Amino acid sequence: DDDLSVLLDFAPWGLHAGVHLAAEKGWFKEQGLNVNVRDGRGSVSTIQLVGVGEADVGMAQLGPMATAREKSGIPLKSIAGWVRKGDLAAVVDKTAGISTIADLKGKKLALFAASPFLPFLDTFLKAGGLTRDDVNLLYVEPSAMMTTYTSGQADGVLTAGPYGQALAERDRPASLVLAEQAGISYPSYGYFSTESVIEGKEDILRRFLATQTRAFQYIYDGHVDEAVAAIISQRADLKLNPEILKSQIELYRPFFTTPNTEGKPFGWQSEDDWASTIKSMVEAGVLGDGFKPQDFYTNAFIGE
Amino acid sequence: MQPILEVRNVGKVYGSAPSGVEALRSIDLEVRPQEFLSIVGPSGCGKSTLLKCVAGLEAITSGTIRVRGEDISGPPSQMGIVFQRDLLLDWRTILENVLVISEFRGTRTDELEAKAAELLVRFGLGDFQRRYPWELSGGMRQRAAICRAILDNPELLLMDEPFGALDAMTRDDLNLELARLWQETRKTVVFITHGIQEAVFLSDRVAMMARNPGRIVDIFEIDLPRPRTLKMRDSAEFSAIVHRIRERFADIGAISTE
Amino acid sequence: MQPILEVRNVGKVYGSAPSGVEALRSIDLEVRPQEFLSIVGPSGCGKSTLLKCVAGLEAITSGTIRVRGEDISGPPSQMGIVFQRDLLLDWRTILENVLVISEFRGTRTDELEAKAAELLVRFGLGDFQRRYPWELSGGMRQRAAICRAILDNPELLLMDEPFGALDAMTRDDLNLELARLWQETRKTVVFITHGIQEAVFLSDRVAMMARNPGRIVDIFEIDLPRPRTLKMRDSAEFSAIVHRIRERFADIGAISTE
Amino acid sequence: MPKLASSGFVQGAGFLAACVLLWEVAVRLLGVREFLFPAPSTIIMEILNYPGFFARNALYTLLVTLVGFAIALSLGVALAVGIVYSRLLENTLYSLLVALNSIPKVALAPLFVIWLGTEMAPKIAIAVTIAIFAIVVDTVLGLRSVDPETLNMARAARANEWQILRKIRFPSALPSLFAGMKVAISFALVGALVGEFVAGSQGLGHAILLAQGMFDTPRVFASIVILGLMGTILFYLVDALERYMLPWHASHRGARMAM
Amino acid sequence: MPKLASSGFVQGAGFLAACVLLWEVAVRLLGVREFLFPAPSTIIMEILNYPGFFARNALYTLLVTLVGFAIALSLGVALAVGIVYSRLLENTLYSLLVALNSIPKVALAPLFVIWLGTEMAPKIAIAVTIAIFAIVVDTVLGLRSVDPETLNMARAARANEWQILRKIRFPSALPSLFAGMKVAISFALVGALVGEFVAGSQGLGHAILLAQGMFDTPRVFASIVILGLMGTILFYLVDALERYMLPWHASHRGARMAM
Ligand SMILES: Nc1ncnc2c1ncn2[C@@H]1O[C@H](COP(=O)(O)OP(=O)(O)OP(=O)(O)O)[C@@H](O)[C@H]1O
Ligand SMILES: Nc1ncnc2c1ncn2[C@@H]1O[C@H](COP(=O)(O)OP(=O)(O)OP(=O)(O)O)[C@@H](O)[C@H]1O
Ligand SMILES: [Mg+2]
Ligand SMILES: [Mg+2]
Repeated sequence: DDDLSVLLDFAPWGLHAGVHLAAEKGWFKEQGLNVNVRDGRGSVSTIQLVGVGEADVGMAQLGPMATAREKSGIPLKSIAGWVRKGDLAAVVDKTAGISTIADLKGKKLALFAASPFLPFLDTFLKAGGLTRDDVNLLYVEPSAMMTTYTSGQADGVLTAGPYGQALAERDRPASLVLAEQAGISYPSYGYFSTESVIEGKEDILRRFLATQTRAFQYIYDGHVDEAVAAIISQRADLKLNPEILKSQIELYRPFFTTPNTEGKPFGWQSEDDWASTIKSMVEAGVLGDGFKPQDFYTNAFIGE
Repeated sequence: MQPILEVRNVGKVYGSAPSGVEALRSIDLEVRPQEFLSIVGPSGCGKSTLLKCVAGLEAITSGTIRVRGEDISGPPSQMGIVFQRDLLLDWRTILENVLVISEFRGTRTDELEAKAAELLVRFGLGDFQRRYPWELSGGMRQRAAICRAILDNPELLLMDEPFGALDAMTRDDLNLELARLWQETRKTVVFITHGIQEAVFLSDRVAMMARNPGRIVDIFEIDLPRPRTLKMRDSAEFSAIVHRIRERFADIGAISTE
Repeated sequence: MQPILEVRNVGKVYGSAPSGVEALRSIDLEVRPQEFLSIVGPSGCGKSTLLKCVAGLEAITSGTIRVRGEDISGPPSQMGIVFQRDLLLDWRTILENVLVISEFRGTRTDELEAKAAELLVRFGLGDFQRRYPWELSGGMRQRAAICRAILDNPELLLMDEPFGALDAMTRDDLNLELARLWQETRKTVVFITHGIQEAVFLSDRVAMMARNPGRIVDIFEIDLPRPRTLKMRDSAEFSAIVHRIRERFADIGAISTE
Repeated sequence: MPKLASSGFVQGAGFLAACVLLWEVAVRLLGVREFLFPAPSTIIMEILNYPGFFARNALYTLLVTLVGFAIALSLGVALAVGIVYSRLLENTLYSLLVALNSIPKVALAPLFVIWLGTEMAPKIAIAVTIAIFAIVVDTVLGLRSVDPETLNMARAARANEWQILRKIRFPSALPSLFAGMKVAISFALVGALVGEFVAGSQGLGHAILLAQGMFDTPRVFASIVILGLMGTILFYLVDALERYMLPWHASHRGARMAM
Repeated sequence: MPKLASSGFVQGAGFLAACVLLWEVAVRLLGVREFLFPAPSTIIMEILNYPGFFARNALYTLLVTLVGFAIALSLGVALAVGIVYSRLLENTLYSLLVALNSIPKVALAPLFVIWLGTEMAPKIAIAVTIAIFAIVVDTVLGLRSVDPETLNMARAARANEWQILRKIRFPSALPSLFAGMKVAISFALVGALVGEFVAGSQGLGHAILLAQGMFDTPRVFASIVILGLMGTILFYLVDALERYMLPWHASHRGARMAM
């Protein structure tokens, strides 16, 4: 069998369903693949480790990957975009009547200092006619972020929206104010590799991604429960909470397509989306000038 | 006259059977106010132990100890003590070491400091007031410890071989100094020594201890006139007493008895 | 005969000017092999300092010290030393303490252990072999330290007031023991004491030191016959020598000179 | 002050029980939200429901802790000896150690993974780096605090430095070394945990991360409680070893004396 | 072994320079990816380019460290005294402290934030909880190691416990306390940093997180280097204070003696 190592972004959560379901169903075997899936310690660390060759494929937020490509000089490239619509959002109380950015005025918002949201914050607030002085920012550790919100210390959390929403559901149901409202286009979770892996393992990657497109298609075709079961079975013994996993998968459903990818298979990325992403990122100062969309992604592995 | 110190049937065992050491057995002793009592006895017979018990520093296993008519529970007031080791505090200069007890008593004043400095001069440590203990010779350290014990003019003075580390001359000087001090202030002194001459020279009575177990075997009255002079030591009377005590000492035997 | 130990014009200053203490000034001394030399002198005159210099433990400020004809650089071999403080190791039993030096020398054997046990018995510590130092009286600790120094039969034995903490009887016993040891093994001994009688009894020569600065003022030859007995101490000859040394001691003065 | 070990144990246990009770009552009465700070009963139930899970992870963490501690101890003592004997080492390695100790290990996470992988090695490395510091500092103090006259005694017998080290300096440094070990065993546990945060898929640290990701506060606290217990037990084991090995030291003599 | 402070400094600096050079050469020759482990020259440039930024954040972290250290010192010494004098406190508070020290503070992040907010308080609290342990353990050892006969000397003079504590136990515990302080100052810095990871918007910890989010490795390492320097300087300040305050202690006497 052909070996492939995959480094996920974090401890198991809903979007890991792709790899775990494929493993569970034996699809890797079918493709003659021997896939080694490891959990990660955050997008940043996963991007760094894939960048230096510690794993062939990483799963992380693709925005930071783009930043990393510029900063490191290592040609990182996305090979599949799952959450193609930007998911950065303010997670706020469902009952607080906050629906626009302007409504955030005077609110206490928790965020993580290394969060990709931070560079976009000014653009985000400006769209609601606000500045940083109009809100109260609490920088906290990721593990404390949702707790500050659910315990009422903060009115909202700036994070990957559906991810946070799913966690908050039980204790303080939330709704989202998406960064998209401010015209921010920032792609979320996807798979990426270095160009050398892409060239060297082209065929293996193609077979691997075939299983993944198929997996997500299968999941959203009404097999969410099966996906949850697959995660739990692959990470047996971790006492994962099926409800949270399930709502994470379900809440991410609408983020799997953008207007530009309508009708395309899961994983396929649009040049226009990336072009506006680059624009947003340059504006936010997290990317320099002179990048083309093709620098950051390839659809070579995703069938039309 | 009521004794200032009464030791009744005191026993002391260190540790517990079977490995315990019986350091003292049925000690009986009375010390009258203003008396100078010496204790002599072979090494390891329990002299230091007895002194520590009297000072309220070691719990006794049996018997009672009274100071000024009261059972002791801890160190009695108005007591000064010179230990066998000098026990100077490393982090204090000699002068500060001498003054530490007055700090405990809350009696430290500029006056007392001057007195301490003066005392140090009398004990030949004038130039060493601002030195640290480890810069002094063994005998000098011991002298500093004596100054510390007597600075505050205690009513009851317990001394455990205070002159052990001193040469004969210095010792003579300090013997005289101590005799004079006693003559002037009439303290009660319990004085452990291994010098029989010294004991006779200084004391009203000399108690002799034997060991295994530690006990008092004899008490000698020293009827020599006061104040005493160094010359007296050459007198026949003096020699006779010393000789008598030595004989007795030889009876109880030193090392060989063990 | 070549001296085993030569001290030539040795000076020692602790610390540096202006607060330095001149502990020794131009000391000249020769010790012949198998000689028993005592050093007497007032407290603080530099006896311990001189011994430490000879032992190669303190750097000298000027002059030279030779042992067996060679300039010393550190402690010479075949030397035993008894310090003024007992310096027993808290974590070792008495027997183990006595054996520690043989461990350094790599000479520890079952035989030597038996010899150590026997030595302890001779020094009245037979019952205390397995005790820890803090369970012993002051004199017992000092005796243990002596056992430690002599167990390995050193050729050159340096002793700093080894009997300071002992009663007269024990002291006499140990004086005899030491004289016998010397007679048997003919070690070279440098012996610091504050007992003039003791010095005369034991020695071939007695060096007298004075202080401020520490220096040798006189050396007395002791022509008494060997082996010596305790009875000799009562002889007129003995008393005369002791008397002469005492006089000289009185000349240089003890405390009052300061 | 006679101190009976058994009465001490009773007191300790009583205090613990009182704390737990107070906590339970506080949570119930004040209505503290369980997702923030669960009641002891919840935590105990959590442990009882998954004994195998906690046992397995605790054992893993314990293993890392003990290996890390053992390495920190041997390396730390060796380093301390070097520092005491060599001014060069003192000026170089000691300073480097001090600097390293001030660096947050979490910030170096990717380096640890790359250099040491994701298995036990990086965790042990972190445990060692955190634990070694107290050992070195306390051992250096102990080795240096020997009475100079006692050193003279040994030198006079021409003991070589190695003998002096073994027979004089080291035994007299033991009380200090044990103080260092008590601090170190506790920090070795923290280090093992930090290591598990940085990488890997086993141990209580990993369990805490996962539980946090799943918002499973009872499990987070169950792990924390187990950690606290482990730390306490390890500490008192070192303490017991000290009492056993150093009966001669002033701080323990009381136990063998009448007063 | 005469030890000259100046030669020590030269050695230390030389060693540091050698390390930096080696690192630079290694990075350039071995082609270590700068992205993970930048060359010293890159780091130095980073610091020189943003001196104000680093100074501001370092000062903030320093402030937290010093306040945390001061609290840990006073609280720790007070606790140690309590533990030495009260068997009850030893069985209760000491064990609690041991247990608390075994818990990774990061795992309690949510509680810190909720109870203490996101300003300076939680950071100081974390610095204190991490630093206090070594102080308590070492001070307890020091207070207990007093020569029993010296205690007798004071008792015979009817010194009360408070006087014995101040004039006997405490001075003789100082060398041990200083060893504890050296460990503690280093851990106070780590604690301040962990605190900044947990919450807050200032300090080198925050700077590291921000830079990590932006893949700005030079900045991460610049912060780490500054932390290492700060830790070293703080440590040697405590060391200097010790030499100044304890000239009488055996470990420092050498400096004043001929040999
Ligand atoms: N702390 C202790 N623990 C156990 N035994 C002890 C302790 N202190 C003294 N002893 C024992 O008690 C006995 C008497 O000791 P003590 O110190 O009273 O003798 P001493 O008469 O003062 O002797 P010296 O003249 O040698 O000082 C000795 O056998 C000694 O071993
Ligand atoms: N480590 C030291 N540092 C500074 N000065 C010292 C030191 N050791 C001794 N001295 C000084 O050197 C002088 C001689 O001391 P030494 O110990 O040699 O006297 P000694 O003759 O042995 O006295 P004693 O009979 O009292 O033991 C004294 O004035 C003492 O203060
Ligand atoms: Mg005694
Ligand atoms: Mg001397």
